[in-house]
Amino acid sequence: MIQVNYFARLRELTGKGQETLDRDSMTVSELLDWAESTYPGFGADTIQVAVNEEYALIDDTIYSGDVCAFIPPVSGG
Amino acid sequence: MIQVNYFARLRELTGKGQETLDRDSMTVSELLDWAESTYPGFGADTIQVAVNEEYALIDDTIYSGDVCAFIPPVSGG
Amino acid sequence: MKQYEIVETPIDIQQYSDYVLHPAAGAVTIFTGNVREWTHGVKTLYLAYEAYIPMAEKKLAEIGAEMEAKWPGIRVAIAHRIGELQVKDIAVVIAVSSPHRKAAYEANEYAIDRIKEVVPIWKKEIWEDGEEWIGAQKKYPEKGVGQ
Amino acid sequence: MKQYEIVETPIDIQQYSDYVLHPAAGAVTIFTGNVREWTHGVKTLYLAYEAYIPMAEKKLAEIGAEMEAKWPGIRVAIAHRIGELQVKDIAVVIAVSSPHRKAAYEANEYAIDRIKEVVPIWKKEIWEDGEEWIGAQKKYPEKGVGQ
Repeated sequence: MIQVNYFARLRELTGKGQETLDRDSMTVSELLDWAESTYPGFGADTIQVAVNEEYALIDDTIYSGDVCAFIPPVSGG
Repeated sequence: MIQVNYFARLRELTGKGQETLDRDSMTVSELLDWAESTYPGFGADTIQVAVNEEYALIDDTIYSGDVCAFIPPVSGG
Repeated sequence: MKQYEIVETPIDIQQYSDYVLHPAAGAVTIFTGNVREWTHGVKTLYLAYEAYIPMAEKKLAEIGAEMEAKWPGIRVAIAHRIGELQVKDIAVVIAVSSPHRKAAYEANEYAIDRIKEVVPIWKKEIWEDGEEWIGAQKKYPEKGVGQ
Repeated sequence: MKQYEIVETPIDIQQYSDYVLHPAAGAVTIFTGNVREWTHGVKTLYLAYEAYIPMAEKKLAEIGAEMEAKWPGIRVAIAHRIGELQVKDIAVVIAVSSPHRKAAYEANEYAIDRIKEVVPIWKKEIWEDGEEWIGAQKKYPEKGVGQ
């Protein structure tokens, strides 16, 4: 199981704060493709993925038990 | 009468905070020369003079009624 | 308080200043980012901030570590508030102490620049006639240029 | 409090921050200069500050006016404490607000540089084995290059 978290615009778009995917492993790229096809308007090409609270690269692999988060463009400060 | 004020090292050197000079007018340069000869170790060449709370130039004239201050190198902040 | 924290209540700058001050510090700089009433000609009613809290606090601590490496001898504390903020409220405070002032200014400005780049915090502007999540669009970073 | 003032009691940074903050300000920078325990390897017991008070307050206000001319839209407040100050005490506080942060940093740093140049305030360091009035020696400025 891979946990994914949604924030800000994505939390409102998906209507949820988090969910779990029943996968053993997938790449960051695959996760973004899944999100884009599951949630029209997700805007995957503007979003970064954090895996276990660290920014991941597009080819990194995510494993069951990892906690992921979709990070839309940040605007703190 | 010209009033002169002493601060910091100069206040300690002269042993006074202020005094008055019985003059109708004098230049800043003359005032510094007077101080140097009156108070050995005054160090007039490192000191600026303020006239009526504004830095004066070395050739400026001071008149009776003006309030002067000797300004040793500042060290605020 | 924690040295690097996300908070949900009003920010008191004094405690962050106190935190970084010590006998070898000759200078303290404090930056606060405050809610502005007008942005690009549109009147803000209030802002809503949201964070991925554990990662945000971790990233704030990483920024602090970057700063201490670049400017040895400084001490840092950073807090960002989330939730609904009204005009004039403090969204972020950065406190930096240093033996000498130059590093305190430079490190402080570095911190706010980095916060705006990498800390997972989001701001929604709420106006009289609408609202929008703010954030500069950008492409996924290539390998090796990750943040 | 006054916008530009010499004070004889401990400085509370909050009131200067409050003074400069307003609904169009998105950023506030606060600088404090604090008494350091060690300077050039010598342990400071305490500092004694003295000012030519009316001229010092006038010069602080002039510095504020210079800043507002260079960085339109900022608001400024400056206070300097005199008398005996202990290690960690605040000697000077500079608060600057600005619509955007860059000006708030730049103007604040400009202020402390100018204070150290032109404001008639003097610092005496008192150590265990002596004391000295501090101040960089310099020659009388030539006509036209006055401060």
